Amino acid sequence: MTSPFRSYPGMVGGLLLLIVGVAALFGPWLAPYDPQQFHPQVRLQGPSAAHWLGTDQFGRDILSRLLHGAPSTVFFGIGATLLGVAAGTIIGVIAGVAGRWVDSVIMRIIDGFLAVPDLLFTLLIVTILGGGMGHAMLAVAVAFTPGMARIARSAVLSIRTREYVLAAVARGESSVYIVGREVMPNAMGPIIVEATIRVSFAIMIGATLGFLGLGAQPPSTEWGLMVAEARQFMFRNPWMVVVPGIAIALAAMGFNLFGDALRDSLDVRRSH
Amino acid sequence: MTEFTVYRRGFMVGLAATAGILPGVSLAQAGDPVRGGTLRISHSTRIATLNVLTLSGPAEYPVIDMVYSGLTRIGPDNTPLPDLAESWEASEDATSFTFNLRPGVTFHDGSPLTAADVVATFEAILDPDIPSAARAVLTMVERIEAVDDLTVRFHLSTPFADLPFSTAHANARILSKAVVEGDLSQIETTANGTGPFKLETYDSARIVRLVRNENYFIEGKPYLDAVEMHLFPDLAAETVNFLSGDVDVMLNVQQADYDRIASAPGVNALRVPSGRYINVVMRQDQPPFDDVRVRRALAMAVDRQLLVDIVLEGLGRVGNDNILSPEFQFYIDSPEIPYDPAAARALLAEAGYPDGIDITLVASNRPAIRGQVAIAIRQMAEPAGFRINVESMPHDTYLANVWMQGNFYMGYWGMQPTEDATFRLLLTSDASFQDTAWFNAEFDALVELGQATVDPAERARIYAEAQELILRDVPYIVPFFEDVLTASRSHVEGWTVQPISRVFFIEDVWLNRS
Amino acid sequence: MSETNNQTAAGSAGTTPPILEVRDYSLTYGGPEQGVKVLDDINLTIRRGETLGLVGESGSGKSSLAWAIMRYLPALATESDGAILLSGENLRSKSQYQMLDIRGRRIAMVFQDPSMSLNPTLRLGEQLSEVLIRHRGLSLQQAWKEGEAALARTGITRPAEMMKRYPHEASGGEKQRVVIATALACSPELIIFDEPTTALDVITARQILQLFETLREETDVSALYISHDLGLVSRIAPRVAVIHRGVIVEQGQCAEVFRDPREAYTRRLLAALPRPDRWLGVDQPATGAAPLLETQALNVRYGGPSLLDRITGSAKQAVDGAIDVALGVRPGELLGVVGESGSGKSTVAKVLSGLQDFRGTVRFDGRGFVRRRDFDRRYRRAVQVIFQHPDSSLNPRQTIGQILSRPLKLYGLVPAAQRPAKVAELLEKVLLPADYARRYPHQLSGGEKQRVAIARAFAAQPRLVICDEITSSLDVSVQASIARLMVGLQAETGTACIFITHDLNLVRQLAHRIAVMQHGRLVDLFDTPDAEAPERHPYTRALLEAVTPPPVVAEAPVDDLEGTGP
Amino acid sequence: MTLSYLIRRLGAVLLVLVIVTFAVFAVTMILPGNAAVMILGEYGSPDQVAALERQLGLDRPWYTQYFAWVAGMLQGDLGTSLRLGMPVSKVVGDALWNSAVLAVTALVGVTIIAIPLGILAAVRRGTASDLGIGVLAYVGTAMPEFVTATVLLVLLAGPATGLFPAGGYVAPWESMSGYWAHVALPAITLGLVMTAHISRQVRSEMSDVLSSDYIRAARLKGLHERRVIRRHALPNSMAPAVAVISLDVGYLLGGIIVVEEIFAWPGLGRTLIYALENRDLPVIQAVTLVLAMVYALTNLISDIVIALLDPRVRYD
Repeated sequence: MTSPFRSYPGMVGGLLLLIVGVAALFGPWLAPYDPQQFHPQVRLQGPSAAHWLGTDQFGRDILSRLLHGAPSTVFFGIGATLLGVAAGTIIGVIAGVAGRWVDSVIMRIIDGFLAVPDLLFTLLIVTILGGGMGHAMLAVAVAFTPGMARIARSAVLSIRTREYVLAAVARGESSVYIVGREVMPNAMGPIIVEATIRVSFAIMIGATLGFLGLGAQPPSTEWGLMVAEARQFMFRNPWMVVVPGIAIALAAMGFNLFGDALRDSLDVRRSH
Repeated sequence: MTEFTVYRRGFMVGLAATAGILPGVSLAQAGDPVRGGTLRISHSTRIATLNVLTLSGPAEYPVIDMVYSGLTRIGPDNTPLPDLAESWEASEDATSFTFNLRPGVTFHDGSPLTAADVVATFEAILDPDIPSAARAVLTMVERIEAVDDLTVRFHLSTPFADLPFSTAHANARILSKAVVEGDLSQIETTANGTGPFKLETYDSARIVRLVRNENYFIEGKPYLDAVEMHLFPDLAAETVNFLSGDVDVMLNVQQADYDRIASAPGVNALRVPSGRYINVVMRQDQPPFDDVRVRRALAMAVDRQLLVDIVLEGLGRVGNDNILSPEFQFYIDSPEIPYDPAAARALLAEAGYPDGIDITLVASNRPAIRGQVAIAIRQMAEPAGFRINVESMPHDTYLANVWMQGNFYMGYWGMQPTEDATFRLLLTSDASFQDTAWFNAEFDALVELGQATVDPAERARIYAEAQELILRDVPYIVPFFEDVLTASRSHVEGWTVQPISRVFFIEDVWLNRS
Repeated sequence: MSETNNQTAAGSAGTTPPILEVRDYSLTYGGPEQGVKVLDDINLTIRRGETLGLVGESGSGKSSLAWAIMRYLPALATESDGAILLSGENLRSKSQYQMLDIRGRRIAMVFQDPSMSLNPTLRLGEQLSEVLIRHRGLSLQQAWKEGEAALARTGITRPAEMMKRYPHEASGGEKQRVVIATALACSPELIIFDEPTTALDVITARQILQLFETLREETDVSALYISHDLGLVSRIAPRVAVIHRGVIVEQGQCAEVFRDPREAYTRRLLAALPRPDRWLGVDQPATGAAPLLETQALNVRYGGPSLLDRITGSAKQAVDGAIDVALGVRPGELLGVVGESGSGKSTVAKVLSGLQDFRGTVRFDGRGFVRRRDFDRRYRRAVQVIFQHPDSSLNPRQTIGQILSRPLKLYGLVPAAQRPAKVAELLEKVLLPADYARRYPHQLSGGEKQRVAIARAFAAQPRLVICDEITSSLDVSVQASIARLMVGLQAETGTACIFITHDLNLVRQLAHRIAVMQHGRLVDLFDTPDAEAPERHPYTRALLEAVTPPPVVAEAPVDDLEGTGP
Repeated sequence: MTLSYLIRRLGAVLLVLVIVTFAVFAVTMILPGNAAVMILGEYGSPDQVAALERQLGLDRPWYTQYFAWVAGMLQGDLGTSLRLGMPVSKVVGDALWNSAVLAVTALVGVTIIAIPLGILAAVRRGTASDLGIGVLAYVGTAMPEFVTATVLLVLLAGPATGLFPAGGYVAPWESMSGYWAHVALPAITLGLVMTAHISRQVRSEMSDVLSSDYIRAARLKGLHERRVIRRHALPNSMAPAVAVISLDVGYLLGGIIVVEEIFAWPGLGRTLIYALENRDLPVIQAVTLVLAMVYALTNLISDIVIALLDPRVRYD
């Protein structure tokens, strides 16, 4: 494995992640204003010295809202992915390790869920749960689970036939040891890669749910919601749409690029 | 480029039956109406049903207003006008009303309109097994009687002076007897009315197309050959589409877009003051709103002018917690409630909350204005000690979980035709949507009395007293009244909307292509 | 063919130039400064009708030379001065466009693995005839007919039918015949063979070699034959060049080079060649002893038609991995198991190491096992397995120390405190430095990894070790040292061993007895000295005939220098 | 491809559908609120809601509703939309048809554009065009549809340019020019992400193919690069491309939900959102089923196409 930062995609992705990460971790302290503070005199303004990225319909500072929205947006993506990856990995590993009918049954059910498009699945779940950030996160996690289970399973299956695993079986190792020490550490590569890329999907789905009114709710500063609220004013102050829109795209792109670079660096065949 | 603002108030309302042609409401009528053409109207909410008995969608009303007629119809001056009924008389005590039907009216399928159809329709409305929205304003009707083929008499259990308003209820349009007695579910998707237009295409996902009713009972009308209702679920897309000239009329304009649309070339933007309002629901059977001082404190912590300025973009009027707007005949001017967070804080302390209150305000996300007002109130009320956590949610979740159940949420109501209907909708103890737990026997008695009183002066006194009670107890915070906004291309003549947004007079609209 | 023998400066005397001459040629990958020099000052010559063998191990630069001749080099390759002359024309001065007319017409190439070098989605006929269309301007019909004829010449019995097949519908030998027919189609001046038999089974490889010899005689084509196998090259090429780390260390007539290798590297290569006449193994154990391990009527069946397949009549056949295999290993004995791929030899290994369900009985040390799950930890400790691929038999996330301590801990052999010392001891036994315990597998060479795998097996103090093709993915010189190491450990510990391989020459040096498997059956079992006895099974005889008897050479010093490579 | 394989695949599709129906029914049963509340909205008084519940049959116990639904399903009757009062088959059928028009347009456009782009990038690996396509691909995959759609609306449909209508639907058989004008923006929005994704995948597949031994062998036969690419490389990268496209159909089915909402396209996506908002159970069930079925069938078809493209692939 070479460092993923060696390649241009990795470098650009890493840089984007750094920016997004700083915003997510320190955004609220970097923000020049209270993100909810009204400034009725300067509504719907473009960038100015006082408000670097302009103001929204209530005269709230867009930069401050963007910075405050970074944690919820980014951690939404990461949280949803982590939950989905954890659940999916457990299911996939069980299927991959157990084999036989357990595998068949689990995979048939997984196939069933995979037949429902992600966004549709998320919508169904979020409607049951009733909207809101936490519920949306859970819904995205649930929607990710079958796909991750499939990936985890195939990672496990590809590792399971490696000779060092066969060696462990031949040695008479316990299943727990084989899964925990021989299979999982080596199967984690593709799972981590997939998870990194999926963070970008999660961010986009989260933003989309916000846009559809099912995700984050006002007065949250989540970026998708910012775009949704701004659409009404997009002709009066395009910055309101453009700024959070670009922020979402950059965050998603960062995870995407970095995930690809990570994959390339793990996969010797494609790293040349 | 032209902007019209229509202000009307205080017109005489009574039992006077004005026969004849409806007054033209167009303001910039240039020359004589010309026949022909198709009017394309865009709207952003779905026409989900044509069920005239239950529908309530903003875009559904114009459709049934074109397809169906009622006995009476609310006119632009907020008075009942003749529609299928040429004239009507009330008994002295206002317990019996006789409506004289227009002769020679036929349904779209060619069958003649008779008193039997009217009776069947109102009996269906009153049938508790048939969902119908108009029942709430007709509860006092005991019996409907077909005196002869063209005469219908309503017998009331209690005196009710506003019955011609009730018969003008948008959901009380006349169906044919055959339809009522047949499979009623067919009115969901088909329509056989007596209105100026006939239903041609109904595709709820896309377009509803209506064509001229050649046999409309007013000679020469309608002017248009056809009307198309185009659905645009995305507001931004709808605005763009209207501005690029692909439709003739934009049914509802958002406040945010109004200035831009009004200043666009070739566009007439229309702004009609209305009694449409946001109300902050505060349940009074539990703390903290069980104490009127808390409600008053919150009322003082709301900067109403700022709300009008930034949420309504100035397109509305400040409200002072009276749910009646100045359009109502018996409205009383209520004193202005100034924004005074310091006084509010003091009042809150006096009510036993010196450290302020933490509370969650729920707002449905539809329309967006609910959330916007909630967020603004959160900011305004903060210095007064109200630490409000705004919880916005999808409308369906709100309907299922909060509406009529929560203790602090944003309501949003359209204008009702009468004081009585307004009070009975929300405020009387047996109101249809009693969501405040404000039970006031004195108020109930006043409303009962007002309903039975015919003399306008007496009614004015009674309703004034009722309004005083509302202002005293602050069952709701009503921060503003929203103007109704619409827009048309400048070649559209006669397009207008009413404060209550239920009747449209599209038969008067014509296209000036010259 | 009338040229005079002009040993050194070909073409200088106005005679016909040699077909191929490479002169002072060097090649670097990467920049000229920090790049890796893959070819250094190469000089070689091939005359008309001549075959030159080019021998080297992996990474020696032998394939790079082939690419250089074909003018098919990656962008980051930097060439120094020097010339590559084809019939006197310098190919280095040709543009890539001009090379298009040379490739396939004047120089053709045959690759190692026909299943990789044939396009899986095109019919074999198209892949053959397109060369004729391209270079000889034939019409499609003409090319197709010509292609059939070319296939017939390569010994394909039904060429017309073969033309219509896709690569996956042909056997490995048939595919390689198609590739050879394609290479010969335009009567090129030179054919480069890049390990054309390595991916094939022994007997098929033998047939391909015979075909090569026949065709060479028929067409009088010149050939550069690249291989890692000195023995094989010695059989088909009169002259040989030995390449090591980009340098041709020795070049000359085969007989001379073999008889008197001048360079240490050549000597080492020669010494590494397995030759059946030189015994490496331990002494024959007592023949009368009861078998340590025995299989009775061992059967393994893979797959099979499902119920639905049977209903719909799908022809899905079960594959027999092993049929009624009865084997025995005596204590201290080394039993060789040979066979081609798919013969069932690895299936037997899997059964004995408890990785495969089976029917039948396995007896070990007086205990009987009839199901895979019967194999308990006691059995598993006593029977250890070493796999073919050193790259995948060590967990890449564990250090060598962790890997080696695991059996010690699992079987409770050594208390935790003494394990590091024991690991060091094990490493020493397999001739690796003790500080390798801290390394990860990817920091080791292939041979070193295989040593670790061997150490891991012996850490369990087993009574039987199953070696499943443990040398076949290693370079020749490394193979020999691994084999010697195994034998040394066996001598030291008295462990019995089942040594599975396809290399008959190697196994005859090591095994006391040899079992031959074909199509899942054990077809022959004999004491090694009886290998060439007339009563051998025909298949055994075919296998023996197929392997090249290595040339007789002087004894070379045995110095284990593998692992010091780049 | 054997009969047994086809039967098994169809069986799997059927099983998937059964699982989906169960899941959907369970899901819709847990949804808070019911259609009666949603239909009447804030003007629905309790007695009206009760009347409507009776009329819609929502007052029956859940198992009765369930068995009624299953029984209807088995007879091919999807029921009546609670909100729209029309047969579900009509509501969903119309929407499916409309969505198909959009999806097929987008898919065909994407296929025509993305595959050549990917191939170009792979063939010109490391050049400016490769970099350009790569950057485009990354930007494209990172833009949520609603952002793309908004930008397109502002740029191309706004009064400033007015090149396209801002929304609405015209079927190709009604007016071809109208159809093109209306389908352009939603199809571009949907297509952008897919073009990005597919071209990236095709590039990577094509790069693998181009670095394979048989391509090297073909080049060393002296074949012209054009023939190497067209005859040797392309067929081998097409099968993976088809697989990628069929996977992206899953994305497409999700993407239309947002795009249809923004561009007023009366398809399945909008029908679904509307049904969800109104707790219109029969419609939710039908739309989910249809989407799942389309997806499952797409995968089956893609497998068949792959088998046709690649002689090695045999299903049994």
